[in-house]
Amino acid sequence: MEKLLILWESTAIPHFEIKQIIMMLVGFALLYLAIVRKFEPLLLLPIGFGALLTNIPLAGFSEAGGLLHYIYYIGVDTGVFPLLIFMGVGAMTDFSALIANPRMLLLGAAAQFGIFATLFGAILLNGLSFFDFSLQDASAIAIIGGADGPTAIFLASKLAPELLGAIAVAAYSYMALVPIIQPPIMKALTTAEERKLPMAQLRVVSKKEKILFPLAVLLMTLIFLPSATPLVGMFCFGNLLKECGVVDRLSNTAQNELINIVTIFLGLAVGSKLSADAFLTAETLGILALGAVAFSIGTAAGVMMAKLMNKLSKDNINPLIGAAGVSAVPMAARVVNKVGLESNPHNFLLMHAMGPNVAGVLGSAVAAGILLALVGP
Amino acid sequence: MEKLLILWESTAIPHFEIKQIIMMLVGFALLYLAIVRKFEPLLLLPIGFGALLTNIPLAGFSEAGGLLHYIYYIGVDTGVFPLLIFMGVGAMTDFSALIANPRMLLLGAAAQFGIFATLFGAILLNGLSFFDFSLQDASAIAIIGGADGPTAIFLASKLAPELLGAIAVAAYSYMALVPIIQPPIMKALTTAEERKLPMAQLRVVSKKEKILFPLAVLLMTLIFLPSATPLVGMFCFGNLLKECGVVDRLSNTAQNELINIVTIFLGLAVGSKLSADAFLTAETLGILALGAVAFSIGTAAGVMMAKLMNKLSKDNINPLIGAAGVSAVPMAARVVNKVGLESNPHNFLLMHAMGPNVAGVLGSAVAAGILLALVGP
Amino acid sequence: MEKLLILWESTAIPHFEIKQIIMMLVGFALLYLAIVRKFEPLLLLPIGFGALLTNIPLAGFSEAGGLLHYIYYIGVDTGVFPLLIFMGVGAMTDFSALIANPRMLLLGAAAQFGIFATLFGAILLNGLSFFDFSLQDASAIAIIGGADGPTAIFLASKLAPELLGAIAVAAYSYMALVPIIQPPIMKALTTAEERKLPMAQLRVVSKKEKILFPLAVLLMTLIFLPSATPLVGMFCFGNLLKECGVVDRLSNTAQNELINIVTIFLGLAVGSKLSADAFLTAETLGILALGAVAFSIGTAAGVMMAKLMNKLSKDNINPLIGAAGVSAVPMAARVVNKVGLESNPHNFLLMHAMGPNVAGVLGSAVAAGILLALVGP
Amino acid sequence: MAEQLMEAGVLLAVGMSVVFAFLTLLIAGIHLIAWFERAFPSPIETPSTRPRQEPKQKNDITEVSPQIAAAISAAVSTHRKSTSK
Amino acid sequence: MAEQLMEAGVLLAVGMSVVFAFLTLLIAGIHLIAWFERAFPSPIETPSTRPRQEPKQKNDITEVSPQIAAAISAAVSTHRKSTSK
Amino acid sequence: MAEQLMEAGVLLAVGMSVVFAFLTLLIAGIHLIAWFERAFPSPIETPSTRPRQEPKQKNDITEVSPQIAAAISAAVSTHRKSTSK
Ligand code: NA
Ligand code: NA
Ligand code: NA
Repeated sequence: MEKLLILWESTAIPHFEIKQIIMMLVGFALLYLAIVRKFEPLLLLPIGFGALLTNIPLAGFSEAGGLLHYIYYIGVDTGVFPLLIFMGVGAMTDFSALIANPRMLLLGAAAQFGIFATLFGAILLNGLSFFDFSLQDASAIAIIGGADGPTAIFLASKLAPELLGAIAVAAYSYMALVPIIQPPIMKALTTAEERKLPMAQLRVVSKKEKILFPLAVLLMTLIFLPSATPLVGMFCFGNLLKECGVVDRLSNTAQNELINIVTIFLGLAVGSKLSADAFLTAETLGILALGAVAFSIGTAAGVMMAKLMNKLSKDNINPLIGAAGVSAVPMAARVVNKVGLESNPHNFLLMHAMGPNVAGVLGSAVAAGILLALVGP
Repeated sequence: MEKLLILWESTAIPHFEIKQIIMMLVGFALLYLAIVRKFEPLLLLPIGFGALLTNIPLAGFSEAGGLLHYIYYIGVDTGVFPLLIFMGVGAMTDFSALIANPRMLLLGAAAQFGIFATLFGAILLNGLSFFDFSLQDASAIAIIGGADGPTAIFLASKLAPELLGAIAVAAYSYMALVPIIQPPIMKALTTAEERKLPMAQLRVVSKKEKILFPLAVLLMTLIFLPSATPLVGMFCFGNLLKECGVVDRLSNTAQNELINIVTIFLGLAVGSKLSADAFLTAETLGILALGAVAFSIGTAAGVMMAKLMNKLSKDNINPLIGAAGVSAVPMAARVVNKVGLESNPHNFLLMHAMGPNVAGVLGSAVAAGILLALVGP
Repeated sequence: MEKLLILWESTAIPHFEIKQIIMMLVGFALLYLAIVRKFEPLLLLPIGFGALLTNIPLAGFSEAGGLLHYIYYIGVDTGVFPLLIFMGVGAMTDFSALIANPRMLLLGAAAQFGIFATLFGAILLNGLSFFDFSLQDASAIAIIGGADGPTAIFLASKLAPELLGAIAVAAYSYMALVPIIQPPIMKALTTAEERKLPMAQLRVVSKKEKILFPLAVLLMTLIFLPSATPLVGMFCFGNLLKECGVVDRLSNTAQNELINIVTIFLGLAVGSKLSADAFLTAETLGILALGAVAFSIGTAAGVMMAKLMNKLSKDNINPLIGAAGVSAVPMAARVVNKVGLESNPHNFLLMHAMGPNVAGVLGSAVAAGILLALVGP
Repeated sequence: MAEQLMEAGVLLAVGMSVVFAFLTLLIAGIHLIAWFERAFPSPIETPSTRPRQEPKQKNDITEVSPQIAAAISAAVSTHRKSTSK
Repeated sequence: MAEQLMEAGVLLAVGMSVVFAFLTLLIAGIHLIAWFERAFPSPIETPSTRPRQEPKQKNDITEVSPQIAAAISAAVSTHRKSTSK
Repeated sequence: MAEQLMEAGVLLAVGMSVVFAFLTLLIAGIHLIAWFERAFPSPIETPSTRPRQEPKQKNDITEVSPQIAAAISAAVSTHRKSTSK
């Protein structure tokens, strides 16, 4: 009998609290979004599963000695996993469209307005009595507007580790929601005429230019913004592996097995941060709200910048492509293409939108570097 | 001359002890079994090689600063490697046969009798003066009856790390010996008529059921047996990666590169535990004997349970498939098929035996969880 | 304004020193060699990139908490990465040519003369006032003559970690320069007649011999030279994975994904040791000079040994194949083939040169073991 | 030892009970899933209708690799020559 | 809070300025690269001329895998039989 | 320095002796293996008789991937049409 009692005591049942049941529902909701709705499944599925594992009394998955504890401690706390993901993403990214039309970098810059504007929003929320975001918290939240998962996780792990789970979930969820969030904003800010604008075909980019590009980006980052070097450096390293043409076996591994292994672990580790105590707070609601704001402002800023550039430039620039400046590669570029085709069925904007799209990745890594330098520890 | 003396002193020759020579023979024997006899080569080859490396005076492979020391400390002591193997095995496992015929779980349950009955045996052996197994030792040994390598290594690393090497070697050896150990027991407990029984074809299982299954198993484990969550949770995670259909690149990595890398390291690390002091003891003989007993009892219990179910059920249940309940996937199921074909050349039992076979994996993970909860640290 | 000042202070510009600019040029030079000249790009590209990352003020890549610091600490300081590379190289190496003609081992032995002779050179350099190599430093430098990257990195990490960066760069650079360094030496030491000598066709080697070979090498190393076991052991383990034929999935992973992942990390970590303070010293010039000497002496010793063997043997032995004894697999063997074809367009020496070539790998691992035993910590 | 035997006996009883209870509950769970499936059916999918997942995820999508396409066109053109005679 | 708002405003101004400055500088950098490319041209390489890199590096090089070759020869020989009737 | 040079000389002598001794012993080892092979011969296996190991272990075994099969059947059917005219 005593043994049965020990066993009963060791089941989760007598230890359950309502908060943990809610968190399990959150975990199942993330799995639903990942599997059925196909929302960024590569990350949200492991995150959701990690959330299930971590919220059970006594399982001890995230306590000292538990698997997720080790993984978090080794890979996320150190920043290693997001950097390796960034390396792999770099090895998958083709900068041709940006090199052919470098002005697109301005769109990637403008879209970061969503990040910095959201800092305001976070501070304003502090006016409500149940919020108390520090400037570090606000910065980690605002980076959601960068629409870049690894950048958000990296910055949050440095500035606000206790908010990491909610920030990562918000970032990936909004990236998945790009096809829903962006089109209304894009249409509200552009005329039907503007959306029909065709753009000049892009020139062919030589292999040498593609090799020199990541080196130029690295060099500038090293000199002008060293605090952005971890992110930008690993991204450029991955891209150089891809473009140099002499280390294909390393490039293939970086963009396949290595990124897959790290993705599995990163997702589980982030999920392990979705504990009831950390997630079921007013802060999480604030993070979700601010993330949506950051995304929308970023989209709007990108479109407005593109409109301005269209005015000032002799070449046509379809303002829709400004929306791709938030990054969320390649989803945002596809959305631009789709909205463009609705206005002009012969106007394929996909390649033109890839320029601002990859510029947005650089832009938000740069923004993260600035925030690290100015409010970092 | 002095240098030559240093060098001579630094050869293994003046330091050899007879025990270490015996252990090297053990290492070569494991390599022989793996390469020539093809006994579970994926594990036994690295284990045998690790045994060779670890038993040499002065090489220091398993001492602080040596490669195998690091690997053991990082991957086995923490339980990380067996859990990652379990994730990969989950991503390779197809539960269709079990979902189509869920009663097969009872066979997977019955076969765990081998585990718990062996606890008795280990305590009885203590009657002999040269054995002194604690209840924790006994539990770690008994899990050999679960016929599941990662489960045995995981439990042994928690309950009896000093017996880990012998337990792992015994577990994998007996799993390889399934085609020799099981058939006599199966034939002794069944009539020729019973062995000829055909079984009804299995229904088709939908994708949705296959996705919901690992989630249901996880949920039940979380609620009722949290101590089994590490094993069952990672297994279900791997299976969900496979079945959900939206993260194929993660699933492929889990069941290929990741499990291969971990297998290499796990094997070497386990082999490094085969040091003369730990292996050349009466305990090892006891472990080998108890392992064989556990295996045989498990097989018998599975067959008897299947006979009982055949009596009580209106559908035919060929008692042979009960033997597959010990797990040892997919070897045990193949043995069932082979023994079945000997009695009835038109009776293919393979798919029917896969149900109890995968049920046995769950069953022994559950048994490991119970042992962890009741006698764990 | 204050924020702008912080940001200006956080750029690299006010912190740059001339030494760091030189080191960045060194980094770019390594990238140039890797990408444009295709000098051992798999290692020199990551090393060059690591050198760029590590030499920037404030980026902190190689300081405590930085990515490269972690990687170095985990993988190089422990010796794990070079050993895993060696395992992968073992899994890619075919010893058939050596097993068919075992006398080739003498060429692999002779070429190690370059290593031990260079010890003298390093000590002699101490006569110049700005050098002060300890015997440990000298040994770590001399191993460059072994023409084997992982061996050089492993030994340097044990004997002279502060010289690791320069030693690794020198080793890989000279391996890439084999087609330039070796031919003049080979031609100077041989007559045109000798270079035309055809060699008897190699016998077919059975699978059993190929399996027993790594085991024999391991056994001898364990008994006679335990200090060489880490290197030789992992090499033989990889080779056994390949040849045994029962664990192809492990062998494939060892020679593909695992070695690729480790190569990326090892290169970056080695590059992180190319800091200005460690690299811009007279020692580096000494290392480069001694490395070239070691290489040349090794080549010459191999050729002279082959000439001697040709004299003493009843079979023809083309002295050119002695040059392949330095290792640098498979480049050195290809150079032998090319130089041979110049003298006799019908004389394909490639397979014959593979014997001394793989013998050279064993030879330098053995030499590293001897140095570890005699001057090691 | 008697005490340890006693304890082993209790472990045997409790352990087997819990294993059976747990897996029996799981049987109920599977039946529940099957019921759910019948109540809200999804299109039946047999292994053969679902395309085999490629072991290697390609990051650049090409339906058939150029290597294979080249091999096929070479084979077919060789064949064409041999049949056109 | 006013102080924090002030600080957020400064961050907004400084951050956007630096982002724009940095990326504008990068535009210049790309133009420099393009100028360099025009000054020292390399042969233009379109995606189609560069052979697709294989997702898997093979350590033993075989042009077409034996499996594929076998499949093709089988297919063609089947076809040959069917057309030769 | 003289002392260090002395030591280097000893290292040279000892090192080269041991390298030669070790590798000479290994020559004997290989001859022993070859003798063992001749005494207990195994069927000779040339590289061409042993099927090339696939670079990627497939967990579900299919002889020819559906993609390739589809490509081939498409190619052959196209060809059939073109030759049947
Ligand atoms: Na962005
Ligand atoms: Na089992
Ligand atoms: Na060598």
